Amino acid sequence: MTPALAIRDLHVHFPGRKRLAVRAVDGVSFEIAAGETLGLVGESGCGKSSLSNAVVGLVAATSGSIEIQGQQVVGANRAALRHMRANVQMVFQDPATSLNPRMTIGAAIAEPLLVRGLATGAALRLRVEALLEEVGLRPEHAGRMPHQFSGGQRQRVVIARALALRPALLVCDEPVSALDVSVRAQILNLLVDLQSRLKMATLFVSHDLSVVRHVCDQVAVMYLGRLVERAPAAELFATPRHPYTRALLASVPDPDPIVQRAKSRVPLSGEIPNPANPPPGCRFHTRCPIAADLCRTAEPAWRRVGGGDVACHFAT
Amino acid sequence: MTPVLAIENLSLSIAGVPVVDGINLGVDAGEVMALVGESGCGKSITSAAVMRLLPGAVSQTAGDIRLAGESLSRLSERQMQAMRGRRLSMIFQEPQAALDPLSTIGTQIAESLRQSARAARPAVLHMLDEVGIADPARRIDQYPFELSGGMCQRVVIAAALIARPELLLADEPTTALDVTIQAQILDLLRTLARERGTAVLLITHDVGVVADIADRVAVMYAGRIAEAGPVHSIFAQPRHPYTQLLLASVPRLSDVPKSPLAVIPGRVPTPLEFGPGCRFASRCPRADAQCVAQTPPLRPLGDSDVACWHAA
Amino acid sequence: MRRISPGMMVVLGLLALFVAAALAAPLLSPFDPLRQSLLLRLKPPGSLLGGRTFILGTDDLGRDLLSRVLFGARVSLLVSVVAVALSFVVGTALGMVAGWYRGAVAVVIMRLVDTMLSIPAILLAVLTVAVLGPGFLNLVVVLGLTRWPRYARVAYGQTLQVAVLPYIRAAEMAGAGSTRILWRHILPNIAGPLMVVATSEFGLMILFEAGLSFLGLGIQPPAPSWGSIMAAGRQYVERAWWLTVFPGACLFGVVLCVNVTGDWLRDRLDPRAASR
Amino acid sequence: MRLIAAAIIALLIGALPARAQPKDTLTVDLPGDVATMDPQLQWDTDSYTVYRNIFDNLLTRDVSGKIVPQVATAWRYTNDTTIVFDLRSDILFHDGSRLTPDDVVFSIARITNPALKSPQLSQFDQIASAETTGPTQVTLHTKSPYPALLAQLVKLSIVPKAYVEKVGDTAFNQAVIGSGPYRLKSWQRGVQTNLEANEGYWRGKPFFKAVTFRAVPDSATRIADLRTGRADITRGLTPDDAVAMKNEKALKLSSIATERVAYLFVNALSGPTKDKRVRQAIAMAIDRDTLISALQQGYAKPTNIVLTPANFGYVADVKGWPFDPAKARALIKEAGAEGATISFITSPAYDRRLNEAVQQMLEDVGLKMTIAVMDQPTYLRRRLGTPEDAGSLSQGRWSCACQDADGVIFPLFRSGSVWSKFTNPEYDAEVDAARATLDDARRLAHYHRAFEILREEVPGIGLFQDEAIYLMRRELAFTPTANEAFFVYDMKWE
Amino acid sequence: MIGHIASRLGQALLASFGVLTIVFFIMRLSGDPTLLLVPEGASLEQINQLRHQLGFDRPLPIQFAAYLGDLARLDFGESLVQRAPVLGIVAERIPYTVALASGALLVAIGIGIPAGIVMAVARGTWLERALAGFVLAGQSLPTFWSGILLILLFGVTLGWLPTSGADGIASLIMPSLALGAVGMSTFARMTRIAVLDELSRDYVTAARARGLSRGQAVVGHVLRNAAVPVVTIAALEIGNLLAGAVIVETVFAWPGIGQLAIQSIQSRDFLVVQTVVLFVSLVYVATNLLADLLYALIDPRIRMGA
Repeated sequence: MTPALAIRDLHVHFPGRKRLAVRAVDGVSFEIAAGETLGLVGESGCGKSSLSNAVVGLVAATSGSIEIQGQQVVGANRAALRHMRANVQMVFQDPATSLNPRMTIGAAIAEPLLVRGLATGAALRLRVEALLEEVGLRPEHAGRMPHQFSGGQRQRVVIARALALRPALLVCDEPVSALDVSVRAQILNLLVDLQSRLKMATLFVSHDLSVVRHVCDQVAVMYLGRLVERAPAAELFATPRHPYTRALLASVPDPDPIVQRAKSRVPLSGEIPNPANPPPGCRFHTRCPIAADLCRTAEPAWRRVGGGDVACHFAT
Repeated sequence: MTPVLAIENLSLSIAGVPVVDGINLGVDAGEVMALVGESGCGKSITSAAVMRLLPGAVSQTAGDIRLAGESLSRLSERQMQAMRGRRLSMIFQEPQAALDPLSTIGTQIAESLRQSARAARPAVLHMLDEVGIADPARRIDQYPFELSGGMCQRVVIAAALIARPELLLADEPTTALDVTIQAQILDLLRTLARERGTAVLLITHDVGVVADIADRVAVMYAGRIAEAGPVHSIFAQPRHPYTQLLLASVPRLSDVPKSPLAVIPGRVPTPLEFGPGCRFASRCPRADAQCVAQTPPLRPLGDSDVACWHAA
Repeated sequence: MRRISPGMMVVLGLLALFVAAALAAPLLSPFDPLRQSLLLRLKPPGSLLGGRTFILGTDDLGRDLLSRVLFGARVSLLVSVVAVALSFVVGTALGMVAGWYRGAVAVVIMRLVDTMLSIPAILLAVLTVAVLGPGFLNLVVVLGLTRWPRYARVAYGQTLQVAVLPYIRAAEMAGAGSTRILWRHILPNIAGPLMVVATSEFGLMILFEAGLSFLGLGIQPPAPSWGSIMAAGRQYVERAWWLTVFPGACLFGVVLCVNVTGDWLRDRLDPRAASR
Repeated sequence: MRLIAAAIIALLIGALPARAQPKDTLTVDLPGDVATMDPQLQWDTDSYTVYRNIFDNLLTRDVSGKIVPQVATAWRYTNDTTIVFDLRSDILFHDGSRLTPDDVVFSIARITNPALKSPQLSQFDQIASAETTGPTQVTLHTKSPYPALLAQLVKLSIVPKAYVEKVGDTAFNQAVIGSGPYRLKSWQRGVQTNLEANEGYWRGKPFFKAVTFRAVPDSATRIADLRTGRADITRGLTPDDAVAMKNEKALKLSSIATERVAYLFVNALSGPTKDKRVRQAIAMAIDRDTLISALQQGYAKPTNIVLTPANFGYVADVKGWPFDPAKARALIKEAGAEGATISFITSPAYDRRLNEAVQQMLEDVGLKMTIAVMDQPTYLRRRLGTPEDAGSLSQGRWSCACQDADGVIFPLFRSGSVWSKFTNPEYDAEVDAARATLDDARRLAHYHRAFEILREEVPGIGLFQDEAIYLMRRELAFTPTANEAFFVYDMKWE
Repeated sequence: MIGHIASRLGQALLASFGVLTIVFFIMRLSGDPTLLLVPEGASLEQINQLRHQLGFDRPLPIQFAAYLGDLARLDFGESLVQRAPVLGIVAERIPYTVALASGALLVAIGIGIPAGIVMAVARGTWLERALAGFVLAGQSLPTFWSGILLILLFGVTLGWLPTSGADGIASLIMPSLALGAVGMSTFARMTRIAVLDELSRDYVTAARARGLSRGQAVVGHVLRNAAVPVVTIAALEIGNLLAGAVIVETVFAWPGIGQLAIQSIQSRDFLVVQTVVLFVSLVYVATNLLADLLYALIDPRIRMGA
């Protein structure tokens, strides 16, 4: 069975200062099986947004391959891309800017169906109403403007719009990080519910490990344009193997003061290096608590450890 | 002992609409007090009221704010200016935005000292070192855009603490930062507050942050304090239904994956929708007629104070 | 929704009054604005002559000034409205296209904008009137042709800003074509700052027409516009002050009101739309 | 860049005004700057006003308009195409060299040489040749008998041959040398021209030691200059300006009927005015008296024909069409032209108020008139273009600066002329005949018949003889002339 | 930075070329000056002869090519009307134009910017409204009228200032006021917006939280940040000034290039118009480049190429 998403040796570079390309994504490969949710985790600037934008075709990949249900995105022409986009849809981070403020939410949800000629008139209206109900909104909301909704409700609208075409792959780029705590729970519940009902493959990009753990089957950790670890969620959170993964996990404050204060902190010093000029060897060595001389010169190979893969000389 | 900061019965309104309604709060020296709540609950405007930097449309309609016993509400603007930066100071959510992009960081840190950048230079260098900025001698003459977000927040903290204020207001200081950087900044804040005996009022929506560094916490909902008390008590035994639901709605690493999270139905009422009773009543699973009709007072219960008719 | 301040109500009310007066000019005018009485030239306001009262006096051909000012409002406002609409449409379309497609298209369009901006507008207008000939339509075309670059600049900048917003990406992903995106998604969202430009251009257009009238190339006689009444009355500033003061006051009032409205709209719609 | 900076500094601190001093300097405000100092190039009024004070001409006119000697002392025709001039021998150019017959011959040859591209060429191109025929004598040959020759020669300035040949045309234009009462001292383009007296002038030392001509385009500003003593005399004012200045104590007005005729051009070849009855009706619709009394405030004299009494060829006894709106209306009805649209083309150079007044008068007799104002070159292009493009009506102010009917009605109405939108073989024969003889009595007879044809056919309607209005300081003595000459030499303080 | 300036310069020259092309063809379409040059009685043959001598009977592309050829050799040609080198004619006017534009800018900036700052800082007060009325007045009166009122008041009635002409600084005052008034309101409005925009930013609150007064925050931080949009406006405003100068120069008999341009258009003195327009467009280019350099001076992010 073809995976919903297959990425091989993907590079996304941007022109940077002084002729140095910013290597936002620098040789990433992974797959998402149909119906599976993969969490892509990393700090800002690690390239996770560039990667998700490349997947949906909003930025052009420099090299490598992205296949959505077996169809190549890289190098596809305008028409092919338009066709392909029916198969992949996106939920954005900020619900405030994800909806055209001058368009009713009904029109926003109807747009994918309308411009592709999939439904018109009464059928379209019924379809929009069904989608609204699907995400927990009332059909009569269709005529309202985005500013009449709260952030959580808007994110529901955005999800309904993304679902309109019943895509094989849903890309969620930090879908809850702009939301308040209680609203975040609602949206997470909705996403989990939709996953189980619609069996969509999902690429779930987030910096928030507890959220990723909550909704994802697989997790990939990204650092400075590269994957450092990929494993089934349960395994990754139980036995993180890469020192960066461990540091990330340790940095997430647990909403329980007793647990949180009992935690041994892995001191992760310093900042993320410039992606236009990444350090040689293991890219993490400048901040790694266990870095050795080897790490400064040799790039660690991608190898299987336990149920997952990891790129660290010392991971066991 | 007089608390460093005492907010007494503070009420604020925007164009006549009450947004903060009679809140009381105290922060002691060396203590981190977290004011937690969702957006629009009035927490940020409360900190602006403490600084007396309220936007034009907001006015303080009642109450008093005392710094070490001294009423700030009665000070003239000039006297208040003399206080800001020296006796109370503030750090912000977006560190890059909180720094003037066209001035060097050294100049901006020195402003709190009311000294010229040249005279203040040794002190600024020392402070930069203290907030953990490597190579302060080079950094001091750099501009904010040359620094990462985490470093900018360190600079903002340096500017806030250089004059050794008694009170530090931290308005969502780590929201814009990555988790690894957030951990660093929270550690730094806690260390500096302890060492210097600074009282910290931490405004945040992130219960994880509260759990990490706060000593005491006040949970705010729709302009009122729902519950306040020591962090351990509140997290261990939240008594207000809002606090309970809020804590339960946060996904934890220890949860069962994909299990439904607790959800607060409905949405936060806007100030125009405030009724006479408990403002959480419309969303509260335990609400009854009394809750709708009468405002529950904040009353002591165990270690905490709770504003709920049904809390026990 | 913020409420409208009382001061602003006065301004908007005044503006409505001007528009109403212009629309109702045939009803309000005591006399035919074109009817001359060479023997009643330059009579001061309030003159009662031959059983007729000239409330604002008469002009240098003995026409009733009040009627001319009322009908002049029609011409002046219409010239401005149409000229603003035309330059708005042309400039916005080009600016949006440049901002959306970027690359070579943007270079060509924005260089053209620079080109147009670096030719003094009044010289271009005089030349174009010479080529096209005079007349209301041509005047409006001239104003539209010379003023569109201002809208293009703003539309370009705004489009660049809006084009990267998630809802535009969402529209792309929905499969919407460029035309639909520009028309349904970008235009409604950049209209605010463009309206602000339009309001400040509106006043300038009235003045521009006045300037062309001064050079003798504005609205064709005998039709009155405020600018042409003033240009003609300028020769009599001392002898017949009313010829310039009344239309001048109207012009001042309208331009002031429109500008105040523009500033108000700007504060209301888009505090960041600082630069043109 | 440094030059510009230096110039700005000089502008700001130097060049301080020579304000209201004992006044041996006369300051004149003109509407425009001198276009060319070279008298053989541009001859627009402002340029002519300035350089005419620097140069002597072969002939000139006295205050009454009679052609009198200047460089030439006497002249005689030896046959119909040959004329001999005797010249003065005591005239020196400003550089001290003597004005000789060679300079006169050179001046004629120069202005008639197409290579100079002189705009004045067509006024002199009837001259076939000129030669020196004695130490103080020059002989001119014309291509055919040319009655207007002397009138044209009034405009011929004599330039110094040796100097022009030495420095070339371009340099001469920048630094002209003449033999006139004033010499060019400095010329700040666009600002002002400063002349100083030629103390050795052959007619005697000029009264004013210096003259400054300033370029002030706006008449309101010129008036303000006069009122504040910044200028001593100005021209180019409207009758309304004049009326407003009547009570200024320090100033006085002076006006004179000029050879400039205000007329309406009527297109006889195209549009509604192709019908003679419509043309006649228009002539009857115009209320000349009101135009003169109300618009011109009396600063004009009525004329029935397209010519002023200041011109040779004026015939007083050709009666015009009377003002008769009822008859005009009837005639228009008869022609079936009620409500026909008369297109009136004009430019900002012509009095707007007159246009609008005419519009009213035509509408009063049942016609519709639209006015199209275009800039002067566009107006000329249409007016001189095809009859279809020339509009039905337009206002004109015609002066040939020759005070002869030949310079007015020949170009205006003779078939084939660019201005004419009228064909009438009888009329053509009359004006051709008037041009081919030197006999004044015969010429007058031809013109009489020509004007009778024009009266009947109405290809143009004479409105009034325009007056030139001057505003000056009360103590300035100045007598204006019909040809709008501006001789500073003839002015003085009283 | 240097690369950026070079590319801007290249684009700007392209724009100047565009200006030349547009003006050349519009001017030619509007008719040639032959009819203005001949005396009133000239015949058709005489007119055509002069037109031929002047070269206006050649096809437009050939005339344009010839013009560009001359221009490439820095030969600006000779004025048809003044019979003098065009470059000299235009150059003589430039000092006056520069003086007038500087005076007007001084008025516009000297009054406009402080007014704008005060309006922003005093937002919502009577002071703002009063200033707004004053400032907008500058943009609401036709200059041909306000100019003559100025002359009558200061020149004729009070006798303080010369009524016309260009001698000395005194004669620069009124034209500068009349011309600067329009720019002044633009500056004031833009400064107000820019300052308001900056005042709403976090760093202002942060500076005040450090104990700076509102005034100190404005002077110490806001103004520099607000300067960037204001500099942009200033650069654009230079072009507007030169355009507005046409009428002001006519009213005050100020011998700048605005008056020269309009007179040359009216006399179809093609080469003069083209040279003036070229000059104006080069000034526009230069001021915009200057603005670019100023940005770098103001903003370290641009200076350091971030």
